Amino acid sequence: MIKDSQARIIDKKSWNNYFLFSLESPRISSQAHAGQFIMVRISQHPYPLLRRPFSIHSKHEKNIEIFFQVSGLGTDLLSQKKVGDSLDILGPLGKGFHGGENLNRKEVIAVGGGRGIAPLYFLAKELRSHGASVKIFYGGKSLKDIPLKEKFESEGFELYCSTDDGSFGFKGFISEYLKAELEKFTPSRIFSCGPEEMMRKIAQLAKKKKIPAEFSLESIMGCGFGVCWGCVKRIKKNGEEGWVKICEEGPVFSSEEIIWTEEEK
Amino acid sequence: MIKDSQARIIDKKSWNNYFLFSLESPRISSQAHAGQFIMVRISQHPYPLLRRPFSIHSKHEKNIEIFFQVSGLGTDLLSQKKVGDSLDILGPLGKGFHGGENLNRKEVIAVGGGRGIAPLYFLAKELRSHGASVKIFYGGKSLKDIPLKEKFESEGFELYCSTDDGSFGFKGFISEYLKAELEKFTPSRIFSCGPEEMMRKIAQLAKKKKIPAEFSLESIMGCGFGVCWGCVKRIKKNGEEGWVKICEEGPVFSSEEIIWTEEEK
Amino acid sequence: MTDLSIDLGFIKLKNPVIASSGTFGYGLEFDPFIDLNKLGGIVTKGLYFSPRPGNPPPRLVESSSGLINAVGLQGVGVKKFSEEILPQLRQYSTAIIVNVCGERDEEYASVVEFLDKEEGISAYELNISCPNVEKDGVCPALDPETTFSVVSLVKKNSSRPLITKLSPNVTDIAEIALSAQEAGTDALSLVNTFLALAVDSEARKPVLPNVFGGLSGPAIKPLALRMVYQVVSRVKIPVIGMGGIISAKDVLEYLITGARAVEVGTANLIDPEATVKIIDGLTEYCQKNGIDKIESIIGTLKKS
Amino acid sequence: MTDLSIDLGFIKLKNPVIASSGTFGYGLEFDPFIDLNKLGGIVTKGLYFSPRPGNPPPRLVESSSGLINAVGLQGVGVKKFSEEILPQLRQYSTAIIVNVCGERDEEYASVVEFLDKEEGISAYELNISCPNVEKDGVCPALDPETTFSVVSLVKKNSSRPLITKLSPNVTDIAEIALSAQEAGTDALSLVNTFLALAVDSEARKPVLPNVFGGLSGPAIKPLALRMVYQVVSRVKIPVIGMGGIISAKDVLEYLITGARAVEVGTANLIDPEATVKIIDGLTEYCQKNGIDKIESIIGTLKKS
Ligand SMILES: Cc1cc2nc3c(=O)[nH]c(=O)nc-3n(C[C@H](O)[C@H](O)[C@H](O)COP(=O)(O)OP(=O)(O)OC[C@H]3O[C@@H](n4cnc5c(N)ncnc54)[C@H](O)[C@@H]3O)c2cc1C
Ligand SMILES: Cc1cc2nc3c(=O)[nH]c(=O)nc-3n(C[C@H](O)[C@H](O)[C@H](O)COP(=O)(O)OP(=O)(O)OC[C@H]3O[C@@H](n4cnc5c(N)ncnc54)[C@H](O)[C@@H]3O)c2cc1C
Ligand SMILES: Cc1cc2nc3c(=O)[nH]c(=O)nc-3n(C[C@H](O)[C@H](O)[C@H](O)COP(=O)(O)O)c2cc1C
Ligand SMILES: Cc1cc2nc3c(=O)[nH]c(=O)nc-3n(C[C@H](O)[C@H](O)[C@H](O)COP(=O)(O)O)c2cc1C
Ligand code: FES
Ligand code: FES
Repeated sequence: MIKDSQARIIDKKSWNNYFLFSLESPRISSQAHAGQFIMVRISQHPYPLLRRPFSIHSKHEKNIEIFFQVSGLGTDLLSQKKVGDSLDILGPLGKGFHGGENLNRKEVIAVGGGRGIAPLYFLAKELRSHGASVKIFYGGKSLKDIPLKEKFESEGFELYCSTDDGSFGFKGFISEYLKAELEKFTPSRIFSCGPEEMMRKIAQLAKKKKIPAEFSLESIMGCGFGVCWGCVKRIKKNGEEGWVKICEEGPVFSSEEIIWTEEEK
Repeated sequence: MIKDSQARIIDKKSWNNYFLFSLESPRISSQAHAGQFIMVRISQHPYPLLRRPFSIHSKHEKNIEIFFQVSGLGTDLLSQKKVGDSLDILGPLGKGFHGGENLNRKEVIAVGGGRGIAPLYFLAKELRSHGASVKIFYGGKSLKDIPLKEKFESEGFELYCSTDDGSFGFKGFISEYLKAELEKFTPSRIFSCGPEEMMRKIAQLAKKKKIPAEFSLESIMGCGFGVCWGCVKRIKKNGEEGWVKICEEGPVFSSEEIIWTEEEK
Repeated sequence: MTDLSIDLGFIKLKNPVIASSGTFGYGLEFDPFIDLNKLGGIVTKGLYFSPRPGNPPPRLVESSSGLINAVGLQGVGVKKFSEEILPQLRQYSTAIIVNVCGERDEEYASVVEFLDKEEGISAYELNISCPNVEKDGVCPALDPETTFSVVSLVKKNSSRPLITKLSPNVTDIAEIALSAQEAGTDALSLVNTFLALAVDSEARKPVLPNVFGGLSGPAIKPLALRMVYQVVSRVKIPVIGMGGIISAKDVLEYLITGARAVEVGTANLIDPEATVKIIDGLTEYCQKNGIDKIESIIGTLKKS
Repeated sequence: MTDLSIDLGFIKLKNPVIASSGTFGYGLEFDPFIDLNKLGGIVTKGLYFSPRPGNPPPRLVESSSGLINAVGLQGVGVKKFSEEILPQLRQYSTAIIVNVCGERDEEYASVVEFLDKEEGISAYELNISCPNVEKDGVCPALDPETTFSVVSLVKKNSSRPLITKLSPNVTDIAEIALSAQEAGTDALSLVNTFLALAVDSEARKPVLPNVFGGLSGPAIKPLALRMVYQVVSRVKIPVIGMGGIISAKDVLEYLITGARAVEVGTANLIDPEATVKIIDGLTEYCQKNGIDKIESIIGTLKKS
């Protein structure tokens, strides 16, 4: 865990309300693993007050990338930062994805919904470096919500896209697409990040097919490094169920560990 | 009183921590008089919360200028705005300077200290257009605190500068310089804006010499348009003394109207 | 057509948005900026029987997302108000509510008695909760008994509906609310400002000569909203909520929590168009969400 | 050499900056970021006798310049604390203060009794003021009698100095302070969080399943500072001030007002280096202003 208060934005790309920032932060980059995240300070003033968490989208030597969607005030202000500005960030935080070893020749699947695609690029590259063959399932509401399509393709990942409105790829939820494809083959692992509802459905699928699966959870975070107890989710570990800090023990958990809550709305 | 939420910054100059913004605001410009001010919204978010008041430094057709010194958070944030950004402003506010008529061939003096020089450029031009001959007394701590020197000179105003440290012009307070010069001639009016301590001394001088004088006061302003009663100063009007809203009745008052408070520190 | 109107029982408002006392002058000052006829109501600046000088400056200091004021209820007194201000205000078609102050119970009563003879007032808002008049922030609304005493006296002397404005600086605001209800108030408004201190660390003295001031603005919204929640479940009379409202969304939060109307304060200083923008925002919200009558959302907060 | 040390009577601190309970974990989590030995003290997370599950999420919601939390004192209980955490904490040379919680007076007493056998604790901070444990925000510190009862019982069972942490959600905090003093507390710390409500206007429900939460952060500073002012003039024991501190300037305001030390809370979440930066800022301030001993500025607020 490092505090880098001078992580310079060295590149910025955007697609509608999705943004990709490349940050120069050699010390964080050198320690980062797929599934870990950083906490970004949005303002030097007490408004907005708290840092915001973002997955590490990729790393390249001295740099890390974050990929985010404008979802409220903090991300809106962040999106207005310019190349050359410096960000105050903490990272790498959390434990990240686990299943990255002994994957030689194995087929694995990474399923991302919306901004949840962010950590899966880093993961896919890490998995591949461990010998796995990675299929990416990438869903969004509409074509404009799957802006990283080309990025995955150009890296040679096998890509399965879906849009809710059918504007590109499979028409429907990505979980439905996955379900259909799972009739055809069985991966040795599934990794996923996205809306909770999507992940819950994927967890059900994985369970039925007895495929080990890992999920990257989201939560409102007060600190990101385990001191406020703000970010808990219901987790079962070593037979015991309780409120577990996802910033410290997660944000990635296996399907057996997560106690999915029922849709509330 | 107009609210212009789209006053575009069309030009920006700076000298150390002094800034000159030119704002496109045709409706405010067309109504503005010397000594009036505008209230500038610093942030669209509630931090900092209140607008900040700035004198109208000059007007040119569709534009008005403000000249300000970074003195705290609000002015700091304001100074970071760029050409092309829009400001949300209210104006023209207050009543401004009074003595602008029947000045043909008369000699008048405008005395500004530090950022207090701001309204005096507009005033000097207005006075000259009424036929007066205007001498500018301009004081600052050091040479770098009298950045508008050239601007006044290039407009052909007779300029008397002082610096506390003697780095330029008369060494000492501008009020002392004025005092010395008043031994040599007697203007028909004095106008002044600057630190309260400076203005109090000038008021004493003016009183002794029986020269009518006007002062532009500062105060913390909640609204700028007379509804919060936050900006009051002790004023005597029509024989009655009381707390008077300087945003509405001022910010300019004559020496007889102002009840100067004693230095508190 | 969306119906934004609100029935408070004793008075019907065009919409739930009222401009709050002390942040809206005598109302007329906003005429250059907005159409006052669009407002649900206007609460005029706090009015004592006699003119009041108010506190020495500085009277304001900004804090994080908040404003601390110690204006101290400077004002013109009932005579000048009735002669010079009320006649102008009467011309607008919006509810005119007069914020009534007093040093003792009797002064409150005499303000109301005096104004009762004047036309064009919809209701009185009894300001028993201003924290920056007495040096230590003491006011009747800190105690159920002093609240009962002044409310019942004023009610006796008034022919008009009475809204009692409560202080947030108490342990149990519902207790004070119940006391005001028992004393006969027709409605409650809450909250007035929070007792606050700002210190100038350079000069080592309080920033405000009055020492204490009242905190308002977005900083206090979560506290004020909590108090509205605590009061609405205990009283039978309508509650007008306020504290930190700057957007239509803020108003919705108050209405959903159970306030039947709201007052907008500090926001007026920052943006003289705030009230009208908020009203437009409410219309938009209702239209988007298929809500015909805004009254239908009042008190719809689900148990979590 | 500037002397930042503070004598609280029962304990001497390196400097007046203490990390506050619940925002500093068990302290150790900050080791990667700062040198814990630099701190005046550390207050550990609220500790009940038994492990506590805490409240369901979401537990946090941001407001304007503020944070509302309803963590609900999730924690490990005294046994695990003594066995696993305390031994590590002991290695640091800073005052370790344990924040003590209880559902009833007896639980507070048993926590203290248990910990009394352990070494390496400088004092207890009695948390009788957490607003998000009971659903309606009730806690002992809302009432002088319940305060007296728990403080005197704990004092009897403790061999260590006792700091009683007060709630801001009261009409007269000095009254509660006096009651705690009478019951034998060695010092007071104030304030805990302000009872707050956040409403989700889309879902029409409270954002926090616990309904209420506690507001902290810069938004509350003017209110907390006012309470410190009200308390210091009435009590004889030292007061530790807190609420919204994010800079050395904030600390100076508290010290000048009369607090003998301060606690830094929410700022730790935003910047894990906050405490150390503040301490450096204090040194710098003293050097610039020729202050040899920071104690000399305590309570130097001039009458305005
Ligand atoms: C471990 C982790 C990794 C994340 N990685 C990414 C990422 O790579 N890219 C990305 O676009 N987003 C990511 N998020 C979500 C991102 O943090 C939120 O979108 C962001 O904090 C919202 O801030 P805001 O100020 O824009 O929105 P706000 O105005 O604060 O809130 C807008 C909405 O976002 C929700 N929200 C606020 N904070 C969070 C939060 N911490 N987590 C989830 N929802 C939140 C609010 O409840 C609200 O519904 C991640 C979240 C976590 C916990
Ligand atoms: C009618 C009027 C016209 C003004 N014209 C100009 C101008 O043309 N150029 C210029 O540089 N400045 C001008 N000022 C002063 C300017 O408004 C303040 O410097 C500014 O508001 C400070 O804001 P801040 O956020 O930077 O400082 P803050 O952080 O708010 O405060 C910094 C310091 O400035 C003081 N201050 C804050 N607000 C005001 C205020 N409204 N008036 C005076 N002092 C204040 C504070 O007490 C503090 O000491 C004018 C003030 C008034 C009342
Ligand atoms: C400058 C100022 C003056 C005020 N004067 C009065 C007043 O005269 N009478 C009164 O009842 N409340 C007064 N208040 C309190 C407001 O009416 C309102 O209760 C409070 O500001 C909270 O609302 P807000 O957060 O929307 O401002 C005043 C508030 C401010 C900021
Ligand atoms: C997330 C969080 C958890 C807290 N937990 C505790 C606690 O366990 N015990 C306690 O006495 N106070 C607790 N508090 C209150 C703080 O110690 C402090 O009193 C309060 O936050 C005000 O200070 P601040 O504005 O600097 O945060 C907590 C505050 C926060 C924000
Ligand atoms: S975000 Fe603070 S403990 Fe996880
Ligand atoms: S600034 Fe509000 S009345 Fe003058």
